[in-house]
Amino acid sequence: MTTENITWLLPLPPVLAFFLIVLLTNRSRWLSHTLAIGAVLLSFVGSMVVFFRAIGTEHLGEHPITSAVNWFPTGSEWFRIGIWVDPFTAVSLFFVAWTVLMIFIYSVGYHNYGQPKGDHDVPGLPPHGATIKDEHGHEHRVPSIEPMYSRFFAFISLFAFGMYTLVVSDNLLTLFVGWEIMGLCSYLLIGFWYAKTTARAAMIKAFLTTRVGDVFMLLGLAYLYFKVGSLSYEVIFAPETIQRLAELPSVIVGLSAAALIGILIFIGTVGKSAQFPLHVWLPDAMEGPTPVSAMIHAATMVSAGVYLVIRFFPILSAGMEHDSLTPPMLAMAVIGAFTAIFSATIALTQKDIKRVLAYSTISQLGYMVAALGIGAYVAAAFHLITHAFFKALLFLGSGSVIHGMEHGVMHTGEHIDPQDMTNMGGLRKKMPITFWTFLIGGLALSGFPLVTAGFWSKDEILADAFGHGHWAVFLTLALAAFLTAFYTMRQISLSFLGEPRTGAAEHAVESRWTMTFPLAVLAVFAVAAGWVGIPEHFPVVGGLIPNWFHEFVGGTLAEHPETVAFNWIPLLTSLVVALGGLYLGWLVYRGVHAGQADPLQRPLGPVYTVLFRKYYFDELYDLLFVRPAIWLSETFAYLWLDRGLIDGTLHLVARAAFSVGGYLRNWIDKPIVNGFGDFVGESVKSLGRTLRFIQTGRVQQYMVMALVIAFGTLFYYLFFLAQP
Amino acid sequence: MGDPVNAIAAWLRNLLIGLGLSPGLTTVLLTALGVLVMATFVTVIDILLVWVERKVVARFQDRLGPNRLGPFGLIQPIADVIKLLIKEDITPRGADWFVFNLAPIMALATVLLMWAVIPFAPTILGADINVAVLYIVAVGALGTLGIIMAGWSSNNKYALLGAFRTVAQMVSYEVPMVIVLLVPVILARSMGLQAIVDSQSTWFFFLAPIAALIFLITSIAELGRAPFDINEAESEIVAGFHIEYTGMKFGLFYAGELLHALTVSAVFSTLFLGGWRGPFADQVPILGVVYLFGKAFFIYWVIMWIKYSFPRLRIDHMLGFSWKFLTPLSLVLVIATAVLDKILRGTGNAPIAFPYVLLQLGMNLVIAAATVIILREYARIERKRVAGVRPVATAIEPDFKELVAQE
Amino acid sequence: MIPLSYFLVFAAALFSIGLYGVLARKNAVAILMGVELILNAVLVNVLAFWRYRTPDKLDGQAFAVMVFAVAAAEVAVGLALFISIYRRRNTIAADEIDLLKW
Amino acid sequence: MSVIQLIFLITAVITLGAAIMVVAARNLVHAALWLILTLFGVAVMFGLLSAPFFAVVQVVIYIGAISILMIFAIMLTRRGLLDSGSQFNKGWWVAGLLSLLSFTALVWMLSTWEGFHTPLPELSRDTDFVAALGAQLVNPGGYVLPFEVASILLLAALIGAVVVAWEKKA
Repeated sequence: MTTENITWLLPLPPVLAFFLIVLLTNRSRWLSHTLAIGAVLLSFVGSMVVFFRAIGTEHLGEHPITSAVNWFPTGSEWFRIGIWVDPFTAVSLFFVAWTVLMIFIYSVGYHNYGQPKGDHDVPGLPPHGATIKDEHGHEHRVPSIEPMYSRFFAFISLFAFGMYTLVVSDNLLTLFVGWEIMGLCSYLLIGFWYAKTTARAAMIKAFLTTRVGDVFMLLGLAYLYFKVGSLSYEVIFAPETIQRLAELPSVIVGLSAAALIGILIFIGTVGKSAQFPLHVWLPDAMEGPTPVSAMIHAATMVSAGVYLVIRFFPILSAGMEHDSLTPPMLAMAVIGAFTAIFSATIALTQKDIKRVLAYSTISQLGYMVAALGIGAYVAAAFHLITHAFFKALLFLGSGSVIHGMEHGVMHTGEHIDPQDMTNMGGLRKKMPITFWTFLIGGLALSGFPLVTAGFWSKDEILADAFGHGHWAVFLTLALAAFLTAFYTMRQISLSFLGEPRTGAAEHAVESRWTMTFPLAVLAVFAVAAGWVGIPEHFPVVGGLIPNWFHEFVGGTLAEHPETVAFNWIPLLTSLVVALGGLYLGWLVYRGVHAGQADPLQRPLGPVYTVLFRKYYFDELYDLLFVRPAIWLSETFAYLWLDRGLIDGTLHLVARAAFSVGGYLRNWIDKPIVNGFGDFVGESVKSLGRTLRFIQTGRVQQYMVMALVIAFGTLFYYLFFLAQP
Repeated sequence: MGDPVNAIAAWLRNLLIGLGLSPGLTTVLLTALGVLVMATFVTVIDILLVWVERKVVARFQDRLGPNRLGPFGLIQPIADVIKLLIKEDITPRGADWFVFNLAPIMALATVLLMWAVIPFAPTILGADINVAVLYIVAVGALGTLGIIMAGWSSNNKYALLGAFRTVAQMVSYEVPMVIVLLVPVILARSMGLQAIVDSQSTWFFFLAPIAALIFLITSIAELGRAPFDINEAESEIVAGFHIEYTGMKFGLFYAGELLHALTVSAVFSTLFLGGWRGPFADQVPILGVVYLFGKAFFIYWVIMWIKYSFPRLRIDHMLGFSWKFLTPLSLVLVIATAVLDKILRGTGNAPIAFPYVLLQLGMNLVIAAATVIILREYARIERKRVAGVRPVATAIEPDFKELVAQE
Repeated sequence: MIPLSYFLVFAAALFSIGLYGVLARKNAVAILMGVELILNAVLVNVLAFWRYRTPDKLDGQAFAVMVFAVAAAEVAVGLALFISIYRRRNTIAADEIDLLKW
Repeated sequence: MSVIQLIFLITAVITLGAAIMVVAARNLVHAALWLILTLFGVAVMFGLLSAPFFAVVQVVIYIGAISILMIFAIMLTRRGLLDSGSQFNKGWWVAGLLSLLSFTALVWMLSTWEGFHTPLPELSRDTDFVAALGAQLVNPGGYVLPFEVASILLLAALIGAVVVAWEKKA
């Protein structure tokens, strides 16, 4: 099978699985998850084939593997959709395939497959656990299976479909389709436990917030289509097109068309990958099941935002001379850097293990955006991939931790939040595999030098920022990296190190292989994924492995980005921030014991509260948007406009019409129309009375009449009309 | 000298033309002669059939059968004929004389008409019309007509009932029969019997066993033989439509029935068992006649077997069987055959290859299996319905204590 | 060697006879028979015209097929009607079935 | 007076005579039998018109189905058969006039038509009309639409007949 065909088929299996599960197999759990996993396994194999063939291809960047078909006619020519595999697509396929597969496998364990049905589980709520008797007659509380098991697999299958579509599509429209499908799925999955009010709120919040971005993105696409007349990559990324766009002035003074499009598209990314100020939905999205968090916040959806901007880099950077940033890049640099530091600070104080990760995700995405903003194309892509791996790992790890905690909670029966890190501690003995994998992930996240993947990618970003002399970005990111290391260590030491702070933590147990196996696999990548991108000039290890990633992915761009000259300062910086942050975190949080407040609370004082309340952003938005919206709809629109204005007018019109109708009826309808109608009726009746005798009810006489008339007309015609 | 019939025909033609007759007239004369010979031949066979019938039923019923007159009682049928001839010929009062006497003639004549299109050998056949299959159906319909005329004209309520039953039965059994006749037509790409025989390099029985079976069943129903002989059910309506007939008129009905059976067998063998096909039939056409009658007699024997093995059906069951079972099945069969044939052979008249045979056969087997499964379900439901609780009359137990107390 | 006229006259005669039957008979079934005669006349005409005027086209034959179908349908429904009428009114004399008169 | 003409004339005479008997016979069953004879004659006509397919179909449908159904109906409605009294209604003479009129009119009009004496054209022997007709009937460019309509009509007639003649179990 040719690479094109395989690529065409990549998104297919998940969506098939989705329909099959929804329509047919939703009764049987086993069938459902087998279907889903089988489907993604197919896609996985296909992606790997595509990936390795892509690696094998020479000059893939200049001549990507493409194939397209006519979709629908637009005026004179056709709108073509198709597939597009260039180096960046290839690597994206790589990480998407791996993470998605792992998450699918993980989900089986996470939703307690093989456990008994819960005592009082209802669809729409997380399983409460079941009571079983062992042979000694002791009653045990054990986790119970998810009531809406099949539904979950259907949704994530659809999600995978969306991601694959987005990655392989060769034009922005299908990309947007996949994008929106993922939006829908995230909506459905965040609100998977729809009976929880928080979940409902979160799902709506996520949907609306991303919608804001999507609208702007759609505007950007429309504008692009209006300017270029096509949405497929080979047209819009052709150098001449970009040149034209860069010179073409746009509706906004001082912005080139390229710049305007870039900014609009970038707003889409802001919404999708939760950049400031549209970041608020992501932390709340933690209401969903943990595999979903991993899916949305590591592997796929948020990455899709970054994927989009990376994909769009040629247009974003259109008309960029050396080191002078175009407006969209500037915006990205600023917003990215700010988001990085901003959410890193919030992450410092969160107690919920998943929220911390969520904020760290936001800050890492900020990293990538900022990196792209300063033109570090390869670095951004690199960090996107490494981050996908270790963040998926971290989320799944946290899910495993929560699982263990829930186990403990069920065992002890105390009423505590199993996600709160202050209730954990000492889990490293209870759940060793989770601990080690989580540790690897954490170190990768905080960029532990040399071994972990995160180090290389981050270091590359910092090096680029430094090398191109964007000091502000460099410093911000460095600080963010420091904070990252700090809160990561905080998280690890709070949840794993030290002594158990609650009975639940005492009785936590290691999760089953379906959950730990993906952890292990992802851990491998969290370390190894970095080695493909080690700069040549790096001391000691540099050049041991060729900087394959830079060569390969860099080939995507038209002009090959040059690797920045090696410099000691960024390296030292990243070393210092990583190690320092980790050490500090360990120092501060090693000895936290039960019931003790967060050690940072006292030194930071009010700032801590501000951070803990996430800079009051939710409240702010509530004040700015939600309340006014409600007021607008309920008071203004409903009471004033509807009730007062429209209804009033209508009633007025109605009364007027009523009276007019009365007049018409009395003076025109009754005398004239009715009179005429009665006259007609009467006359017809009398006519009928006179003609009635013809109707004898004898069929044959009727026929005789008919024949007589027929013959009469015939003869008349023949003898009088037809005579020449 | 493998083809005496045509040889004689050619000789006669030359003779007559030599006598100075016009070729057209000669053709007419020869045709008439052929018809005469044909009819006589078949009728003679018919007389033989009487003996066969009686012998075989005797064997089935573990008797000897006619064995006095001649070797194995071979002369017995002649005696029967003579007996019938010397019986008094009655036309009951109030009967419609003309119709009453026309009916038996129709009954036998229609059967004879069928033989006109049956090919005896590659070179020997009456008329090779390209709609022979339809022709057979048509003539069968005429046979129905004869029975109705008999039943109606003899002014006897049993006869009329028999006629009614016949109408219902024949009209309803003609439907699946005609439908199923399409199967060989589709396979042979022609409605001419000669063409059908020619294209049977493999007997159609192996391509369409279900069709063959349905055709057999329906034609037995057309015959009005057991188990479908409710039109002359002795136990219900004495003798049905020929209750009033005596002597040779009855004899004609009887002969007609027997000959009809043989005719149907011949048609069956022509349609499904390759007709005159057999070793050397192409070189020595006269062999073809032998083969055809061999097959025909085998089928005739099968029909007798069925007749003497099965009890009579109730009429509603019978009609239900035709309308609710045979008709849908035959429709499915025809559609499936046509589709498969179209897929495998296209529209052209491609020769029948071995894989094609296998596929058709497999299709038939699949349909058969499906039918059996459905029937089983139906039977289960029916059994449940029949075996359901029935109201039972109950009497109040007398109170013995009170009885004792009254003592 | 017959010209077309033979068939046409024959068909006309058949038609007229059928017409008489339709118009004059009392019994509804008999009327139906008349209709059958008329239809047969039509068939003869159609096929005769096909044979004599356009023997290379099949329109005539297709037409005949349609006529057959229509005739069959008509008889089925008609007889059913007569039988049910007979059940209700115990007559099938056409001039006694006149409920629809004034 | 060739053989074929002879055959035609004999058939025509028999057929028309039978037809007259159909409309004249007082006993309906006889009428039905005469009808069958008529139909048979028409079938022979079809044969003469070198349309054997229609000849056979005529026998199958008209004789095999229609007339038998008629006999059936006649027998079912025997009591109302009115063996006594006239079989003709009061307007029979009008009917006679009309039919005579129609006959004369038809013949006269046809005779004024120039194609009245069209001689018999030769048929191309090799064409199998049955196969061609079958192909035409299911050919989308041909008569598939009327064919389908006819089949739907037949289905409707089937159902309608069942519904109409259904005997309500009290």
